[in-house]
Amino acid sequence: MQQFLQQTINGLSIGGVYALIALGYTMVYGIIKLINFAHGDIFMFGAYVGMIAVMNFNMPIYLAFIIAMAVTALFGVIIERVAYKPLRKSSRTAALITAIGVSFLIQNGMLMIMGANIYAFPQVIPNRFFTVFGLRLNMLQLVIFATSIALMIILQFVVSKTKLGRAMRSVAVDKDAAALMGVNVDNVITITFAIGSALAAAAGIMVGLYYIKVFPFMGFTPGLKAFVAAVFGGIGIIPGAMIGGFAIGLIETYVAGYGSTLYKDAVVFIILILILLVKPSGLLGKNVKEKV
Amino acid sequence: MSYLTVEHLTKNFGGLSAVSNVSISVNEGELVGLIGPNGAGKTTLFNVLTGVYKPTQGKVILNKDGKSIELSKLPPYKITHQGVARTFQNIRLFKDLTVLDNVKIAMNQQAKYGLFGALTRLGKFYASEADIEQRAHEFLKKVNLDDLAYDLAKNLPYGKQRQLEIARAMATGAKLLFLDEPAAGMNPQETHALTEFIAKIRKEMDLTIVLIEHDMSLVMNICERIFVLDYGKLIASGTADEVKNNRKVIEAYLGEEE
Amino acid sequence: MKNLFSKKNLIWLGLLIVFFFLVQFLIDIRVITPYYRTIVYWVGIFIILGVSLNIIIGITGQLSLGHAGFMSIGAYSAAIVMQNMPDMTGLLLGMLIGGLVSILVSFVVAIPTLRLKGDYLAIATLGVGEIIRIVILNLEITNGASGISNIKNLISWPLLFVFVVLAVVLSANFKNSAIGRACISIKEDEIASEAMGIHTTKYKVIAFIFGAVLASVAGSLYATTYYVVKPETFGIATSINILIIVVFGGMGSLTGSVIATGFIGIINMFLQSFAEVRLITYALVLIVVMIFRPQGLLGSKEFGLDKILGFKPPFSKKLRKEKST
Amino acid sequence: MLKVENLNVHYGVIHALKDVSINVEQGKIVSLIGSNGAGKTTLLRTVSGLIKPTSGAISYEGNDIITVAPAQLPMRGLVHVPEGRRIFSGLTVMENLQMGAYLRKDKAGIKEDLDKVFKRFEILYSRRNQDASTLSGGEQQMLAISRALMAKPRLLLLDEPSMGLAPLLVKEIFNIIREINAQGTTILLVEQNAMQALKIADWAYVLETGTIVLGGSGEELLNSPEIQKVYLGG
Amino acid sequence: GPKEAETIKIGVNLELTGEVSVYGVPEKLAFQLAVKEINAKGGIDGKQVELVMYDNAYDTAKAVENATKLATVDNVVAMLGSATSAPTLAIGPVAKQYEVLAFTPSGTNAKVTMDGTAVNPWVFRACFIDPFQGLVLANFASNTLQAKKAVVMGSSSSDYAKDLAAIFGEKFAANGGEVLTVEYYTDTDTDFSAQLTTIKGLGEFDVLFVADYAARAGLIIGQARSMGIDVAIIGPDGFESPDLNDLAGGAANVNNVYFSTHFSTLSTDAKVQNFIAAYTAETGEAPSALSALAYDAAYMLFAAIESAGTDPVKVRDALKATTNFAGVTGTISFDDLNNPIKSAVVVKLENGVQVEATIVNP
Ligand SMILES: Nc1ncnc2c1ncn2[C@@H]1O[C@H](COP(=O)(O)OP(=O)(O)OP(=O)(O)O)[C@@H](O)[C@H]1O
Ligand SMILES: Nc1ncnc2c1ncn2[C@@H]1O[C@H](COP(=O)(O)OP(=O)(O)OP(=O)(O)O)[C@@H](O)[C@H]1O
Ligand SMILES: [Mg+2]
Ligand SMILES: [Mg+2]
Repeated sequence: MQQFLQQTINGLSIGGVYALIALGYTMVYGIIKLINFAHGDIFMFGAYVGMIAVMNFNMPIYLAFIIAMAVTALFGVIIERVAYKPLRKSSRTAALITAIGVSFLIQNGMLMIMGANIYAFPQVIPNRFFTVFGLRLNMLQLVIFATSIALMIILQFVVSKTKLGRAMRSVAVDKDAAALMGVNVDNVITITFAIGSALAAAAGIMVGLYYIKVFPFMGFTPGLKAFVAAVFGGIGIIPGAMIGGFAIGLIETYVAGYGSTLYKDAVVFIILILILLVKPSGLLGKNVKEKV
Repeated sequence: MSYLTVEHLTKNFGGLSAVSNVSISVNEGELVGLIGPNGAGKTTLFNVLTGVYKPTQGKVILNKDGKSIELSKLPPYKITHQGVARTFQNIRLFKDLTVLDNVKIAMNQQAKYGLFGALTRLGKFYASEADIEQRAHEFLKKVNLDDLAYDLAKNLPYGKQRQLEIARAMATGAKLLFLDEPAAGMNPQETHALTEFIAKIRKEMDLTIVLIEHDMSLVMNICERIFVLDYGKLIASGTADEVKNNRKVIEAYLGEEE
Repeated sequence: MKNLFSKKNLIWLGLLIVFFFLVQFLIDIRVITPYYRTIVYWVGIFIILGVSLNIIIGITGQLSLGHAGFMSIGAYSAAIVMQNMPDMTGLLLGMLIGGLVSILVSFVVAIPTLRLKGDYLAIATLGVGEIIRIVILNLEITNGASGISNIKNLISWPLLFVFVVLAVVLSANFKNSAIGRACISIKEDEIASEAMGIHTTKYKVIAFIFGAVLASVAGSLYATTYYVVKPETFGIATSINILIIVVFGGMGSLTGSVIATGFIGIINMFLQSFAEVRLITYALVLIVVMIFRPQGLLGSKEFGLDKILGFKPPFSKKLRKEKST
Repeated sequence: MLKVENLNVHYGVIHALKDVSINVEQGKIVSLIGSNGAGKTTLLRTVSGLIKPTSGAISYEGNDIITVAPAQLPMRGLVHVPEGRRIFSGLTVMENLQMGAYLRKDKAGIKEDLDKVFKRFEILYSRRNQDASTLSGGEQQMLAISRALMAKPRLLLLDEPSMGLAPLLVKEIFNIIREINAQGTTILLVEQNAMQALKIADWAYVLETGTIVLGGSGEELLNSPEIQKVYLGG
Repeated sequence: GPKEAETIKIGVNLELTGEVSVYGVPEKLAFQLAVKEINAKGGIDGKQVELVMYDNAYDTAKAVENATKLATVDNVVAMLGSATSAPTLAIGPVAKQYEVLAFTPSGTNAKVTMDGTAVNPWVFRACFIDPFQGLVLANFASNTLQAKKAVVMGSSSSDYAKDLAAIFGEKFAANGGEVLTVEYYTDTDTDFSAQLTTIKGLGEFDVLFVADYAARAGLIIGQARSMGIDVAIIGPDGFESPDLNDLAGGAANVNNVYFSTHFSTLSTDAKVQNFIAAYTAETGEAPSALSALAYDAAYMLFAAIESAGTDPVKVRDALKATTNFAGVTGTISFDDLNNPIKSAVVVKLENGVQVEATIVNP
């Protein structure tokens, strides 16, 4: 039992990471229906910016967060303007391929600039532990967990309750009609990308702090898992991203802890497929049949 | 036994009863109108009849060649195989394909070869393809669309697209057609042409037609019987004159004549 | 029969024979050096992969991100059989077994997953590809992470040519038939397609299995070309590379996939000497092409198929005459 | 109020509008009729900036608006109800209406207009928290018009508002248009229902294959035999 | 015959992009350093050495293409690479077909130098093979650490880990020990808490063998220590990396850690110290085991060319005949299977610093 609880904590903390990345994924997807394949790499970019801020400029960590989020937001906006915007009216697969191209570009650009080596994120927050009922809790685990929930709530509020959120959702449905309501479509998309990228940067730094390892390809696997998480929960749905993230974190951990790690990822995908068969648009997705 | 029988049909969406306890029957060869205020459940009824939605309650029965077939148990494609086809309120042509291909796809049932024949082109492949091609052209001639055979469906003028959608539905070999607002967005002249088109194809091909329409000039002109839905319920049925003078229909739908 | 040996088909056959011997001659006189030959092999194998994925994505409209999984089935089947039978019989037997296993696996997978739409399907197929890879990674017979090495190299221009031509012709035949039309109508509008009496699930499954089998064949050729098969080769990255070919060439355009594969093969060849900037340039080319030609090189059109190759134009290209107003 | 001069619009090689000039005077209802594909929608979309013309001038309240972004126009009181409703699916009816008031800051005024809308279309009130995409065709049309009204338009461009509506509602819609106009909103109305459109129009134009072929008061056109034959089914 | 070349061309076929470039890039740097040094000394027989370098991105198809190009278009004297086993396995047959030797600094899979059941006469390596380290570490655990119970962790996506784990288990058992469990994870994992929690639940054990590279071993060390697992952690040459301490969350976590390797930075050998200094000066970072192996491979090849000239066949023969080559990773000769015969060093880390080096023979 003790061990099960400990595994649950482990699962929730890794799930928190997926959830954090998935939030940005889902947000961008929700607005422009683009599977931003480069999201994981934007996350990696954020981790590097944060690391450089701390390591080379000796910034305190909170400042590194702010700087990384700002720089990465800008980076995301530039990507959107240069690579995605020209493809707004094209097929979604074309946009997907562009996103894959952007992903390659960021990975290999970073590889060229920073080299292939693995950097260790400076451990500026002492990794403190405390034991509650015999369970070891890690300070950073808690921070990641809490941050992902807090961000989820804030985002959900913004998207569902504010004027900006309504504008975002309108743009998602029909850009021209939104423009006719006075919505500056480009700005809304820009803001969406900025928020999504800033979230990715936050996740990047947190992962850097917790898992230490920073390298040009660090975004790929978590990015993919986050994407799976977003789909799991119902892509485009903010609480779904979080639930998906935690679900995948837990499944992975339980399988690794009690079954065979060898089949860990396979089990995740099998459960994903099974869930999609019952709920074809994800856990929280609405099963609306297209009205004809 | 009538050709199509709808028995106590109900379709709920969550708490909303879009169609409730509707019973209708249509005789072979009839041209029937289905009218009612917006949101009355007309399209929903069509969707249930063609298998897009499963009914919450009730059933739909088609009597064909002495057999009765429970349509409400079949998936859409099998309903089409029973000789039932439809058009959509918002046109759903295969936009990026030619007029000819739209029709050929509807005729797909008639291909006389399987996967092996398709891949190897042995056996009946060439003969069957030539046959389909020829029949598609013949069919297009019959519906006066042959000169547009090689145009992409999306490039057709709106009125022609509506016609093509009807033609495509017929090309499946359907004997029973459901037309959802075929005249929407047309001006009186175009509507008039469409009315004639429907009358003509119906006669030439022995079709049974049920149509939804808000254009009363069309409905009152050609429909032999009219059903009126309101809030999902059948509130009236009868000939054009009967319906026109029905108080409930006037209140709910037609409004007072000026 | 008469139609099969129509003038157009014969011209086509003639052209293929001429092309075959031309290349063979160039290989013999070493204008096509052993190095260029490796490029030709890559292009040939990926043409099969691109065309087969195009059947699923471009023709039928079902976004699949797990194609490399089926490739791996063929690759491993061939590799395993050829460990004991390192000859042409072994290769063909392996290919056959791979094809059968692919049919089985793709059938089991297709029935449930193809009910999903769009991105949900994409992620499910991605999962399928990963599951196949992980299973291979952990099986005894596949030798786990190390994979199988020292596979007999039997690739040759004639062998490659036969399979590429077979794959492309079969795919073209598939597309240009009632089955192909059914598939295309599903891509265009699934609801309308179903209303036209098309059993959409059946055709989606057929297309998926067809694509999977061809991918498996390509996998077998891969195994006998590159000596080594290992699980990583058949991961998401490879599935994405195949997808790139399809989109690059134009969704639904088989000839587009053929041309795109050649194009990408050549780009890669030129970039070979520029290790660090290779992938950056590749990525940039990808982005730029997508921005300026989002529909891919050929869009959904075929490259002069009816003219040169003698296919009847099932999807006519007669352009609408500009109506003078 | 709105003046379009020698407007030309192309879609690739298709010349959709040819030297079109129209004039909409303040406070009037101007109807634009014409068959399918004549270019009516194109004209409205060009006026509201969704399409860039190849040549010509559009001035609104005396200012050239060709270079103004579409999103700026509602602020200036020019609001377009697009063809095909284009309501925001996934947003509730209420949220759709709020989108109409996107650029407005006067909370009280918005509230007041919302009440007005709900009074006019009670069905919308009863469906206010429903996903707008599940509304019936007619309900969606009501929503689309109401949404535009939430922007407090001075000039309202209406593209086939009666399309797909039940006869009772068609009458209702035309009454509403009159009412809106009476309250001071100028209206440019595109309609297939030529009879009604001409009846309520102060002035009307006939567009055929991209060219204005006729212009006159509503009554004049209503009585023109040519128009009667083609557009009024007479 | 072909015109006498101006320079001596050596082909390089490495993982320079993609995730596996962490292994390829240090070797590239070491090759470049070696070439720079030799050229500064006037080259080989008065001829400058030139590297023709292609990236295989850890893709076997690319590796084959590159090897074919190096052998037939660039006409190199010999080929260096690849850093990992899989591409090297694909390069082997090409090397054999075109008769140009392929020399991998670090491809540890036993099959790399094989052609089926026989040796592939055209493939050599500079590192020890997986079984060797497995034996060394098992002996070290039993004899030096006096361990009775061991737990093994390794990546399921690499044969390196699997082979090491298997051999270690066999030998450790033969020495009278018991392997409680073998926990696998995948290469892309960063969170090992699930496995470590399970391991912790197994009860007491004496040694944790992590059969992996520093990229993950570092994280495992850190996470294990933070979970209160403080037994000795041992590992293979993959541990050797300047990043190990950082990845472990700080040098303070790297206590009671041992790994087997080819050379120790503690070595007082001038050659080793010079290499460390030169490499650090050139690249700005400390050399890893991989760069040391690559450096040795390059110099062994130079020596072979120096004695045999530029005919690929003669170069191969000369390399094969290498005896007691004094490299930074030890004194090297080749056995029948073209594997180096050399001894291993087991290094002890305290607070992340090498404090002790023991030479161990299998
Ligand atoms: N998929 C659905 N989910 C929820 N409600 C639905 C759905 N489809 C239809 N409805 C509701 O059912 C009612 C009937 O809709 P339907 O489309 O059948 O009306 P209709 O009679 O065709 O109207 P119109 O003439 O305007 O097209 C409407 O109130 C609509 O909001
Ligand atoms: N996006 C587009 N691309 C190409 N051609 C277009 C496009 N939109 C409209 N057209 C063409 O421009 C012409 C005018 O179309 P428009 O939609 O303005 O007509 P309309 O008068 O509004 O017709 P309707 O009564 O059917 O709404 C038509 O020939 C149409 O096919
Ligand atoms: Mg309807
Ligand atoms: Mg229009």
